[in-house]
Amino acid sequence: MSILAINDLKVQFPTPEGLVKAVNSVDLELEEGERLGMIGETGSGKTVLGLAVVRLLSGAEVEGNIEYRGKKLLLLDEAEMRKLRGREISVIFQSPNSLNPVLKVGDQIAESIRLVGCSNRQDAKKKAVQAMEAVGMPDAELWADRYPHQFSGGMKERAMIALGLACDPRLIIADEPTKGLDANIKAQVVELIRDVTTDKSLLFITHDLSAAAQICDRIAVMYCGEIVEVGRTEEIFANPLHPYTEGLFRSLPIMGMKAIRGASPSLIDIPSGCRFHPRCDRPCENCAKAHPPLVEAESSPGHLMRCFQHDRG
Amino acid sequence: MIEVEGLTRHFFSGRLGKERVEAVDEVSFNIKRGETLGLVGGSGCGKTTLGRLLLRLIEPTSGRIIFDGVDILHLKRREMRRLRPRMQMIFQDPDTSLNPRMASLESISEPLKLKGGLTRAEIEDEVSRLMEKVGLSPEHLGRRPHQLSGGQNQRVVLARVLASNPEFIVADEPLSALDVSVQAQIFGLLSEMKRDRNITFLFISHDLNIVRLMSDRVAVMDRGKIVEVGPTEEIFRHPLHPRTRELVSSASMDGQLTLMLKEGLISTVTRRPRPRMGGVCDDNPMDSKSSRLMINAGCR
Amino acid sequence: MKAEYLMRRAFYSFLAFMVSLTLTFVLLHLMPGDYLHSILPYLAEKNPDAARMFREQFGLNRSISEQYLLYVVNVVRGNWGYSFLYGLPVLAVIEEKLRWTLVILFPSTVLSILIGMAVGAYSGWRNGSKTDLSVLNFMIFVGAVPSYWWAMLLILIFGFHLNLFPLGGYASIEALDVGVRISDVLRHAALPVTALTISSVPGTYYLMRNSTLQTTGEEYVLTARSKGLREMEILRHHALKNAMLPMVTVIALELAQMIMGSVFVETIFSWPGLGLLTFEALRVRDLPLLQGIFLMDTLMVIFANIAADLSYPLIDPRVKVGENV
Amino acid sequence: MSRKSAFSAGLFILGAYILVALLSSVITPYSPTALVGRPLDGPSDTHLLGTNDLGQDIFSRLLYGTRATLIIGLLGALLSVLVSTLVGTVSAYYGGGVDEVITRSVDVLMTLPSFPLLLVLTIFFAPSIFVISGLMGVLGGTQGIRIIRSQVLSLVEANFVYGAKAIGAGDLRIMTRHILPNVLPLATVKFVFAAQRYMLMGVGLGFLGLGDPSVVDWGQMISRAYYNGGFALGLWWWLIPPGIAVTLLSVALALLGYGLEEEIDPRLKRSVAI
Repeated sequence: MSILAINDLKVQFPTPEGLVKAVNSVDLELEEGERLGMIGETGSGKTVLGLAVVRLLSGAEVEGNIEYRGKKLLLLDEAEMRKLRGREISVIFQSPNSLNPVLKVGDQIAESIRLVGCSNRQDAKKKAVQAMEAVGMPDAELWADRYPHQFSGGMKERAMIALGLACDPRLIIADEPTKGLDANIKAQVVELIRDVTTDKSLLFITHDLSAAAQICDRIAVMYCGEIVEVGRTEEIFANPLHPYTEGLFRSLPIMGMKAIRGASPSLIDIPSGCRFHPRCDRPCENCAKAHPPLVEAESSPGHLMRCFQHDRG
Repeated sequence: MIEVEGLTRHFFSGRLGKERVEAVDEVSFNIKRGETLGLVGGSGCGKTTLGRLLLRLIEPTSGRIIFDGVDILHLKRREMRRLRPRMQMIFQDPDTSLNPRMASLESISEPLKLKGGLTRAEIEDEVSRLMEKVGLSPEHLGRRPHQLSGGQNQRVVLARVLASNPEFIVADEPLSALDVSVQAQIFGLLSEMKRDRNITFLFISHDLNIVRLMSDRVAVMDRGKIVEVGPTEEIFRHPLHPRTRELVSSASMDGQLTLMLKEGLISTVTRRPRPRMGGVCDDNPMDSKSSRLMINAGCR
Repeated sequence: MKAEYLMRRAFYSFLAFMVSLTLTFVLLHLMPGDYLHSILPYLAEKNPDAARMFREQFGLNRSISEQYLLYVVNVVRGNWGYSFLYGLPVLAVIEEKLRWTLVILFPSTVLSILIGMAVGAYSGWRNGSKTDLSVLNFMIFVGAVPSYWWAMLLILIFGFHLNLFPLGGYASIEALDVGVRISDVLRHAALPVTALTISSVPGTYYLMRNSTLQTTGEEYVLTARSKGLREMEILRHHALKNAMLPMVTVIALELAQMIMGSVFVETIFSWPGLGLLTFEALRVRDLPLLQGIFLMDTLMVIFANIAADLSYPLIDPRVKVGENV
Repeated sequence: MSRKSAFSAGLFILGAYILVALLSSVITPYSPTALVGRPLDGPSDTHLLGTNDLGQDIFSRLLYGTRATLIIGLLGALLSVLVSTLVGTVSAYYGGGVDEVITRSVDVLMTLPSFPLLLVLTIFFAPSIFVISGLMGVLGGTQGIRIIRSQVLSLVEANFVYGAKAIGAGDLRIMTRHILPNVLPLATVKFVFAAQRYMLMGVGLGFLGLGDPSVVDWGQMISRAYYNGGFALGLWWWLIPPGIAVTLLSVALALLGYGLEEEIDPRLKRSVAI
């Protein structure tokens, strides 16, 4: 059974410069216990998509359907939604400023725990310390009484993860948790996320392909507000079908950094037809006219992409 | 081209400066003309400070910097200013590298105006030539930094830097604030500059995989000191200092994994028996060695 | 750290006090037509003893540097000179008036901080909403009206037309017979306190609104929302404490502003505090008194600053005592 | 009222005041100091706002009063912004000993209560509108140094300033082309708020009897009306018009200032755009 089903989701932001179409008709399903990597660059709409699920976007127009275990999230009232946040669906943000600088880290985690119904202050604090121990923080008791500015970057991210896991949620949305960390710290954080989410569902939002590969069962690639390709991790890596995904791989340092030409289009003024066609190195005449649907590739079942070229053969 | 001896800069941790203390301690190295030296290290190791010191954008506490035979620390203000265009800098965050109140045209033409002796038309010609070179179109001329994307701003920075016709460039994490695909584009421009103009680079980065592509030699920095220098491949194959080993192993982990996945050598790294809490588990999840073993096992 | 900081703070406060001392000394001695000498005859007429003491204390026949030293010693010892208007020691006059000033200054400071912060926090949290914008516009208007005009309007409406409150002074005429009663004083203080509060609430409000507004964009607020906290809980537990940080230093500055407001408000309400005293001293150009008041104001601001600095680390764990100086 | 229209309204009112100040000698029917009627006359065709206790035309005095108030406000604000911007910029840009001395002095001077100091100094120098605006400018400018300095300090550390240094730009060019344009918006906001504050203070000084005796100003008018019976006798045309005039000008400057502040601080602006 799928834990999360997104149907025809549209998110738009009205701004003085025009309507920013951040997410355009996204369909996505996440199985119970599955870990999905959402790959995209700045302005691809991946973070907006993640926050739309927990309804934490302000100033946005959200349309479509988001179903969490049969509950239509967009139809819930605010109080019901609030009950889901933290205890059923939690979010792990990129850390530097995501912890409140004037509150002790342990208290911030305990606050979450108390919301679930643990009314005793001491018990909540004890559980918070346990949560910090669970993410591999040595001397958790000591660190629980310290403030975020005393933590290093990696420690803060661990604390954020502890916070996200404190109420034992079923679904975790992690928004770029590895951004800006040094390589060796990043490796530790990636491993930690992989280990603590073994029995959970995870939506892992990132721009980092290798981090996603280490954690996720499936990967979805977003470009310009829509999903252009989704499939099993090894499929996406070994056999990328969409030219954007291919280009992304080629841009990696390890693959020699060969660039995709052109720049990501603005989300106000989205290109017609296939959104990638102005930058594609093998466009056909149809690409500029029609918008390709997200279809299953004939060669590999369960591997979906949005490109006419592969659609045909 | 560049020789550095015992370069030191201490920061007296001021009332507010506690977190930003990024000292440089007795650093010595040299870069030959046309060579690119990669400078790697974790955050806060002092690499940014070192970059700024080299161009004398901040004054060192002690040490010597010889640029093209000239001891630049003994130059007078005026002489230094005359020398400056020959050494340029590219910063990490393109959005703050340009004056927010100047349009691209102004930013790029400023070094040309300072050089003097050019007519307005000549300056405009040169600017449009530079714009084209870095892949910007004329429509970007009148835009200010906030009207451009990070990648476009970094291109404007490159055009502005090229306008000075430099021989030596300190590139301080020029790619790390950019998206993967934009990184590749800017990287292309940088290697073009290196190839076509024989520009000497100090390429500062925390990403060893990029440094490997860009540099002839690599210097590893840790807590204000350079702990290892050597030819790039040498450093990657036989890292000697523990800090270097740490950096190299986490970088190649990343790269190897991607490569193996791409070549279909391993099916997946994530699908492994999932021990529930309290269950018996052979490998300790907190041990970083386990994942490496696992990948190797998957290889066969 | 703490000791070192306190030393430094004390040193700066001392320096500030010395600067104002020196200023008053210089002004006294540079006053055209030798101010000190010119007032002596008046003083002699009113109070010959005082005149003699005055001459001795200020050492008017000695060299200027000796006079300066003497002046400093005198001030530190509490001899702030003689008021020309009252014929009494300046410090004694000020001491009495200071009490009355505090009677209205203290409640209005507390009130304006409480009101300004509460309304500002709400307004900033709901920024962009109808309530916020109308409160903002209202406060901009209230703040733009000068304090003396508020004072007059209050008298005009509540004193003159509605006859709810006395027109001025600190006690009714019956006080001559029955003594000063607290309830009577409170009735007299009501309008001045209101006037002072009204004119200083908007400043606090505006700063608190901006400060709160900026926290709404912070990532930790998003984190708090993702935990499932209620909006008001987020405001109370997460945003408020952060929003208060910049307010602490502001409050000290506010007191300096209030001193200015009190000059007008006390004058208009004939409230017998330092403000009215300032006005009287100004009218007859009683320089020693004026300078005494100035010294007293300096002391008040210095203490407010020390209080602010000491309380800052209490709410911001990132700052140890003294690091924000 | 939307913020934008509030801003325009402020600008319009300020413009009207400036016009009145410039043209007051043309549009006023009487000399503001001449005794042109019976004392304490009510409003009539000949005296739009009646006469005061000396028989001077209140309407004429009101219009003339605009001059003194605007001069004090604008001149004082201009001076103070000049002082704080110049000193703050130089101090932050060069740093080192000069900066240390300046910041320490400002630290000390900030603890002096500026209004009582202004009163004492005004008496000392004998009140005149130019002396008063000069004093306000210097005192207020000292207080503003810290704000400008911290802004410049962050600019000096900005990459683009390092970049400008690297292409060989001199200190003067960096300060005028790269730093000042980025400080200017803040300085403009400070100017408008300072103008409002000083204008109110100027009128206040007049009310306290410290106004320039050689000019007509609203503070003196209010004080005269308040103490010489306008208040007790309920002669509204004597007391109210100068009060309204001050308040309206102050509101206009406030609207202008808050509007500008939102313009330069995107965080404040965003809140209003929705």
